[in-house]
Amino acid sequence: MARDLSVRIGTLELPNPLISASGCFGYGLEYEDVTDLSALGGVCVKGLFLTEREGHAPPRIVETPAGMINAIGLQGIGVHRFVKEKLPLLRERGARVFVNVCGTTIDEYAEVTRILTDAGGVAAIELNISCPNIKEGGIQFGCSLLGTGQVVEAVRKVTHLPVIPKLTPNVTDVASFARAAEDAGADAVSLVNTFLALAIDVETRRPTITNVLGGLSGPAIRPIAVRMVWECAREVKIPIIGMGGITNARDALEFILAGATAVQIGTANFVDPFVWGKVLDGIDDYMARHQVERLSDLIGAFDPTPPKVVHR
Amino acid sequence: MARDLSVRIGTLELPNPLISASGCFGYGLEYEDVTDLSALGGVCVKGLFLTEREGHAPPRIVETPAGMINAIGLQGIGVHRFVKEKLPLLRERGARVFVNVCGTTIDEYAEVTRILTDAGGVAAIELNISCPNIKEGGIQFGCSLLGTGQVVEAVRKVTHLPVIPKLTPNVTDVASFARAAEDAGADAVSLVNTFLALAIDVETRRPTITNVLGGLSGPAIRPIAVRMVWECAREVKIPIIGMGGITNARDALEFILAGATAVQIGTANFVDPFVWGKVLDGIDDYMARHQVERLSDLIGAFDPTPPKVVHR
Amino acid sequence: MPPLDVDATVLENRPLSRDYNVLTLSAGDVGAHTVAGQFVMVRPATMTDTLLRRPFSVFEVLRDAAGTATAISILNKRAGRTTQALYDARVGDRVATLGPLGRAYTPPSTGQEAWMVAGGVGLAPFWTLAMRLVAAGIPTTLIYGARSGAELFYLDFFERLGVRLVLTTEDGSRGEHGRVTLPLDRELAGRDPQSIMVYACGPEPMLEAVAHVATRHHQPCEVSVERTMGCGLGGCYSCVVKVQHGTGTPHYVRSCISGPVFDGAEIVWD
Amino acid sequence: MPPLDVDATVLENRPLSRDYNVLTLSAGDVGAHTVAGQFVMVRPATMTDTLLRRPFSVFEVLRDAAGTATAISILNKRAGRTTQALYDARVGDRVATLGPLGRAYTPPSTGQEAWMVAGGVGLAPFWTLAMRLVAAGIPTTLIYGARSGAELFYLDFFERLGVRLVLTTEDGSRGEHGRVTLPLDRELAGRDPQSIMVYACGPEPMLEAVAHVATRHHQPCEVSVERTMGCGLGGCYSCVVKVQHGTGTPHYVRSCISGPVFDGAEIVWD
Ligand SMILES: Cc1cc2nc3c(=O)[nH]c(=O)nc-3n(C[C@H](O)[C@H](O)[C@H](O)COP(=O)(O)OP(=O)(O)OC[C@H]3O[C@@H](n4cnc5c(N)ncnc54)[C@H](O)[C@@H]3O)c2cc1C
Ligand SMILES: Cc1cc2nc3c(=O)[nH]c(=O)nc-3n(C[C@H](O)[C@H](O)[C@H](O)COP(=O)(O)OP(=O)(O)OC[C@H]3O[C@@H](n4cnc5c(N)ncnc54)[C@H](O)[C@@H]3O)c2cc1C
Ligand SMILES: Cc1cc2nc3c(=O)[nH]c(=O)nc-3n(C[C@H](O)[C@H](O)[C@H](O)COP(=O)(O)O)c2cc1C
Ligand SMILES: Cc1cc2nc3c(=O)[nH]c(=O)nc-3n(C[C@H](O)[C@H](O)[C@H](O)COP(=O)(O)O)c2cc1C
Ligand code: FES
Ligand code: FES
Repeated sequence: MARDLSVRIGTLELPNPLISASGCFGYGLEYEDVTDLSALGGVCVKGLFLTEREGHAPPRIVETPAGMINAIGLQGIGVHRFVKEKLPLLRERGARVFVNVCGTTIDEYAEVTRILTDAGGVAAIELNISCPNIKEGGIQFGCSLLGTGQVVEAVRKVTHLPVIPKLTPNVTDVASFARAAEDAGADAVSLVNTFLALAIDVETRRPTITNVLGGLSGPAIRPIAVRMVWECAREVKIPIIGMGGITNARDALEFILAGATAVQIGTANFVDPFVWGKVLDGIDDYMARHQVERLSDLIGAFDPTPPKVVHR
Repeated sequence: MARDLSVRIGTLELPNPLISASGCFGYGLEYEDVTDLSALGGVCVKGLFLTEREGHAPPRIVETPAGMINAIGLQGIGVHRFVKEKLPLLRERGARVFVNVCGTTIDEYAEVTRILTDAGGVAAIELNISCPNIKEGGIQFGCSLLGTGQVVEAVRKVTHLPVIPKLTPNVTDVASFARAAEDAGADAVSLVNTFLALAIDVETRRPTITNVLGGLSGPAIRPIAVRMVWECAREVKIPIIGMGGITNARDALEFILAGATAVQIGTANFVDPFVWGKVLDGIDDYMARHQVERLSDLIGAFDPTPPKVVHR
Repeated sequence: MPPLDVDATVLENRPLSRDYNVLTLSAGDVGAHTVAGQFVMVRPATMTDTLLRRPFSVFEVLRDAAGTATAISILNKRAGRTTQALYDARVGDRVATLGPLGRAYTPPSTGQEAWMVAGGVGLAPFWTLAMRLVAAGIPTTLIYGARSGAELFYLDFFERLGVRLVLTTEDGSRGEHGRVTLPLDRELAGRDPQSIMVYACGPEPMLEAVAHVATRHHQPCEVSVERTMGCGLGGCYSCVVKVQHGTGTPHYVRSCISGPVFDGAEIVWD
Repeated sequence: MPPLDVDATVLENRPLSRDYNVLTLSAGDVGAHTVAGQFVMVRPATMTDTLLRRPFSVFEVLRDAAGTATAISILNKRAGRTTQALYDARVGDRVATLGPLGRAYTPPSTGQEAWMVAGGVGLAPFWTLAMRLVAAGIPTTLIYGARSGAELFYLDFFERLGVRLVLTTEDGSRGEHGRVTLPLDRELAGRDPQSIMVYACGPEPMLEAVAHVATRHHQPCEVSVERTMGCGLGGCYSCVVKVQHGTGTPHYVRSCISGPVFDGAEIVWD
């Protein structure tokens, strides 16, 4: 590709804007058979606490129209095992590793971040303050402007790595959370995490998943997510990592035009693990057709004046 | 049908729980060729201000995965013409008429309600404090607990009809709005209105609809809407009218089990104007299979204990 | 006649070109009550990711020997997801077909000729209209433009029916080089006012131009607009077009029930 | 072998009963590398409202005269939307087919017999397993239960292969009346410990019962579990099953990569 697809998030340069969404790509290594991990802009791994977690009892997912609800409950190997077992392999594969950091307290966020920073080889810290599925999973911080600022500040103190709080869409005014994050020293924000949702099995009158509530992801939520990215882009100067229902190049470009510097792909990766190359090719093709040399010229290029419509 | 599908909303008794969603069924009369209006639980007509409104320039809708975004902009004939031209015909047809009342001020809500109350023949007042598409369309009240209470109180004073504020889902804690409405004297709440959303035409980098932002409806939002209805049902005692992406009996029952006394069908009516009979038959069939004599026994019958799963 | 919703079967899929095909649907009951200019809202059952139906003019009404309508066809042009699915449809596939819907073309007044002006897929309503006009003994002309000669379809049919053909193509590969408004404007010159009823269907810029030409020559003109439609029944207010009666205030009216056929002079073109 | 994603075409759809069919997919490359017990994740292209793929055991691997795999089939049972679409699929339809995935059955140790225990659609992995076992000269038994005799499929095939058949039906219409665990329990009695490798596939209550019976008779047992799978590749953690090694702490492991085949004694049944 002659065109320049690279983007910058703080001091971090990514060869392209495509990052795997946390919780949708395991620890990355699960996919090395089907994807060259170094070819992705970044690999964001499953949410990590200080210690191992078992997660919720199955069933953990249920499909809904153009989407799915999940309540995995952040099953994970904890930061120590991650640093020992996964990080060296990910580095070897040339992946730019984003770690989705979870915590039940502000101290835990800071401690997990410190361990990852000390370990070396991590590209960025994504702060999961928005997981809707577990009570002690950080959503208490993500739903409060004060809490959001406090987590970011605490983490900011212990790392030089880019700090990227991940915002929840389950709030009235997401842009104010982006602003709180920026004010507290975040290098970027990512959004959206999933929408709190419920699917009832009417035959049994019971929940479809054990945790009752879960998070809605997939194409269904894309129009809401794009709106939120646009709102945040108008509110803050720091880069935005956009996600929610991206399945192809068109969808990715929608987020980029709305103001996202990079995008994450989650659910679509389940449907098609080869989605990465297809989206990248599609973006390149779009740039060729529109004679865009640098992808960064497309960031925020959405023009909100009314469409010129030719009613056929 | 031997089974009893009737439900009560305040003093109002409906023969069945199916109501057309506002803005999705014109003034009802558009559908009299295909549906017996008196066979519906209720007909909720398009949002009405005191005066006529032209609405937004087209294009006004765009389809999205399992949903659609609309920004009609509340085009409507105003309450006076409605009372003169539509209401008598609706009464003649035996429809139980819900009027979706809009306002740019609290006084306008009260005045429109007063006119409708004086006219007679209206079954209930639904207060549209949640239209995301126009700045002066009431969303300023729907996004504030205080505003919600004030509109309900003002309208409560001028009518004996059931007052049903329609809540927006674009808030952090919808149940607190249900509580504010209940405290202010509402007879019921209805939810959800549409989710604020954006779809960009990446080829032109312009919005797909003239108003830029619009409201997302359809099956895509159902899992979020069901969650919100369940949250409200646990918070308030007044009846809840649930909606958001209902397309069949299963979907309607999901809302009812979550705690809705009645349900509205919007977008699905566009896809299939004969949906009403199908949903009604499906509910009746469900009741037969589950030996439920009275539909009201199903309201809130959701049991949130984990599912008993037989992994096949 | 209230519209019917028929779970129709694809009886035939006749490809006409890379973009066009004619799809025959077992919706005879819909066809039996269709008047030229009306449309159906369809939704193929075998589609991955669309929700709403899409509007299509009723193209042919197929009849058995006794004259009973047995099926309809639609002239389909690939433009997006539904039209792609309809292009790819196979015999036996199901297509939910709701109709007939909307306002039909008004017949010409006594003594008037009928001129049908079609741009591209805008040919669609003119099969049924031509049948009706010819049956009524009205002298009928079809002014029909397309990108190229290869996209001028059903010429034999109209010729056999005795319709006078005037063709244009954008690339000059057949008929006159250019747009339909060129021959329309030229041939209307010098005709008696009110002597020709002009019917137009095609892209809106063409409709606007045709309405303009017709008005300039003092001929009545009906155009069939194509707005994005959510429901086709007046329920959603998505399909509005701005209309002005005489010197009144312009208003948005729903093109699915007040149209799709409108008096060309009444439309306020954006 | 990394999994392949093949845009496969339906080559044949053989209905077996009101609920069962066998669908042949042009995914020979997937078949070429499939080991008995592995699965594919499929998604029919012509479906209205599902997003995620669904897991299916590879049933047959079809080969040409030279032995090259040309296609695979899946044994499909209607349970919901995807399986309904696969039941209704027509020749020429496309089905995205990702595989082979997951852990295969372990071959028996030297001197062991192989007993395959199938419940209903749990027959699916045993076509390929039987081929493999018979080719290796291992005495093989299929204990196969279904609701009724009409739902016992492919008996000829297994017979021709020289597999000993033990049949049960819930309604007693063929074979023994009752569940597969009845003959299994009876026939295992008195056999030397570790002399029979038991393979099971079917509903989880059956798997649990089979594992229990096998353990009681000191026979090794592998079961293939069927959890809801979002991805099939270890990405989503939806498909977990609780596993306990020896006396260690039970942990949730992903059945799509650590399974679907597990040592029956290690699963902690909920
Ligand atoms: C009364 C009437 C009669 C008609 N008769 C006919 C007929 O006889 N034959 C015929 O072929 N057509 C006819 N049409 C037009 C036909 O309805 C449209 O071509 C059809 O609705 C397109 O649907 P689709 O699913 O194929 O396209 P869609 O996938 O909906 O896309 C349509 C167009 O809009 C664009 N688009 C859609 N969504 C987006 C988005 N989110 N962002 C950017 N762009 C978007 C697409 O790129 C495409 O160009 C008629 C229309 C009307 C109103
Ligand atoms: C490794 C593995 C191998 C398999 N091999 C085979 C095989 O060879 N052959 C075979 O036929 N099957 C096999 N299965 C099972 C098969 O994957 C499932 O039957 C299939 O996924 C069902 O998909 P569906 O779209 O048809 O059903 P869905 O529509 O997803 O529904 C499945 C069931 O869940 C219920 N359900 C789904 N969503 C909801 C909801 N929101 N509320 C309430 N209930 C709901 C449905 O009612 C239905 O009973 C296998 C499974 C695994 C894990
Ligand atoms: C199965 C699953 C697990 C997820 N786990 C996490 C997680 O551990 N941490 C996190 O921040 N987000 C998690 N998410 C949210 C995704 O990262 C992403 O924000 C969301 O799914 C929206 O993107 P999508 O529509 O492309 O999937 C998870 C999503 C899914 C579907
Ligand atoms: C085209 C359209 C117009 C609408 N107009 C109104 C309206 O005038 N007043 C209102 O309260 N809600 C309006 N709504 C919202 C619906 O009444 C309903 O709350 C929402 O669409 C969710 O239900 P559904 O998914 O069944 O459509 C409109 C929705 C659509 C799609
Ligand atoms: S298409 Fe819905 S009102 Fe015209
Ligand atoms: S199915 Fe996704 S991890 Fe197993």
